[in-house]
Amino acid sequence: MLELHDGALNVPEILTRWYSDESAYNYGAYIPFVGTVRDEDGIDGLSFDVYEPILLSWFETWCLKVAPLGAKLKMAHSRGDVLNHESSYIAAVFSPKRRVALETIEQFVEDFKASAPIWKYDLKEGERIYARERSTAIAGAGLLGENK
Amino acid sequence: MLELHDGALNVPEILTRWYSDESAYNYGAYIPFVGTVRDEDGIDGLSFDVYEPILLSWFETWCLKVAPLGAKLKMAHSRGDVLNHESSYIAAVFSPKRRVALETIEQFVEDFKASAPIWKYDLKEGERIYARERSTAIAGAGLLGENK
Amino acid sequence: MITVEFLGPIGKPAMTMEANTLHDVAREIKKDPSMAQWIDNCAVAVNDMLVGSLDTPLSEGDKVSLLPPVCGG
Amino acid sequence: MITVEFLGPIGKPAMTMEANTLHDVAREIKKDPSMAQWIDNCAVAVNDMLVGSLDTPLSEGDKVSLLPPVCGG
Repeated sequence: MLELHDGALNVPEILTRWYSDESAYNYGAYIPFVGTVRDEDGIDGLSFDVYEPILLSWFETWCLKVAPLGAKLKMAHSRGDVLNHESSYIAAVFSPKRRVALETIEQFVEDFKASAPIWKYDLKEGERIYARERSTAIAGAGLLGENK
Repeated sequence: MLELHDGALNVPEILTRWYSDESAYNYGAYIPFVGTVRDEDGIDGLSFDVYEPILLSWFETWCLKVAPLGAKLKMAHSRGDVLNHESSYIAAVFSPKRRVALETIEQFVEDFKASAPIWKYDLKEGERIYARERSTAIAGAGLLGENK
Repeated sequence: MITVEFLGPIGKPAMTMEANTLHDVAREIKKDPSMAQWIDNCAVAVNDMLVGSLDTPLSEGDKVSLLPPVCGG
Repeated sequence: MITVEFLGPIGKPAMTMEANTLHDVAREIKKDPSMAQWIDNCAVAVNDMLVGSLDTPLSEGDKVSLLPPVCGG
């Protein structure tokens, strides 16, 4: 399940709801990863653009990839502004076994950072500034420049 | 912080309290690992013995190990009986950065399984049976047999 | 006619054009000097599927999306 | 006199004995046939610190703990 929220995530509500929703399915391990906006470089917060169609297909590909391991993924992300010390991202894995859960959460979060079609902006002195130097080109990018 | 609870853990309460307690400390990543009792092999649940003095010193050693990385650890574990689909274990890491958090939670949970002085019993047909074949000898064990 | 949309921070309004392959799209986009900073780092999707070749054929009504470098989380 | 305690599933009551090192403890414990299954897989702590050698000296009032194979979580 993938959910997008306007503004900051309600972390207790989401962690509790996911735990409760899966409580009858005999998973032995539940690992949520919660990402929170850090107060650094003088920002007031972050802001996010999300391109939902490709995010959804990326997420569904991941769900299919881990299903044979018996694992299930969930993800929540913010759209728009999220202030310092608020949370913008939760990814979670449920799995029968601990090793699968630990390996899956790591790989999923890393691929999320490299591939998910989400753009981050610093909120600073009333401006919304693209976090260009912290961003990663998606694998295969640069296509349009190939036939220079 | 290490907390021991009699019986099953109240997962929503613990996850929410820890998140809230650390919300002002500018951590960017929070990863709890939640362990839940699986209904398998005909058990009704699990039961745990905990030897607190050595568990505490093991935990404090870990806290000192990750402090230079800016990371903080928390752990909760059950004593006594925990029924199927209830949770007996939560470990969590807070860290400024995602890589440290992902690596720390994996290493901490694996060392916990190998080293923490906790003994597990299956609850089955009214009996409490030591889970011998799933248990791991602590590193350095066997000392007493050396001078046969 | 196909539509080209520019996602996230590119901040350029969608445009329509005639194009048989992504070669035609690349040629057209390079006419805009403000796009120079994005040409070499954008991924490209056709109808919301990422593609890997400029030879990708396009049909009437297709949607081409340019995805600049990402940073979720 | 020192005290030896048997943790978790060993299920043997604590005992007291005279001992100058863990060699003495090992010798004493091996007299109990029910301990045979634990001798080779138990870790040993003195005053709640895990130790690595039977030469570890013991003093009056020390507590020796035997820790059988663990399985938390």
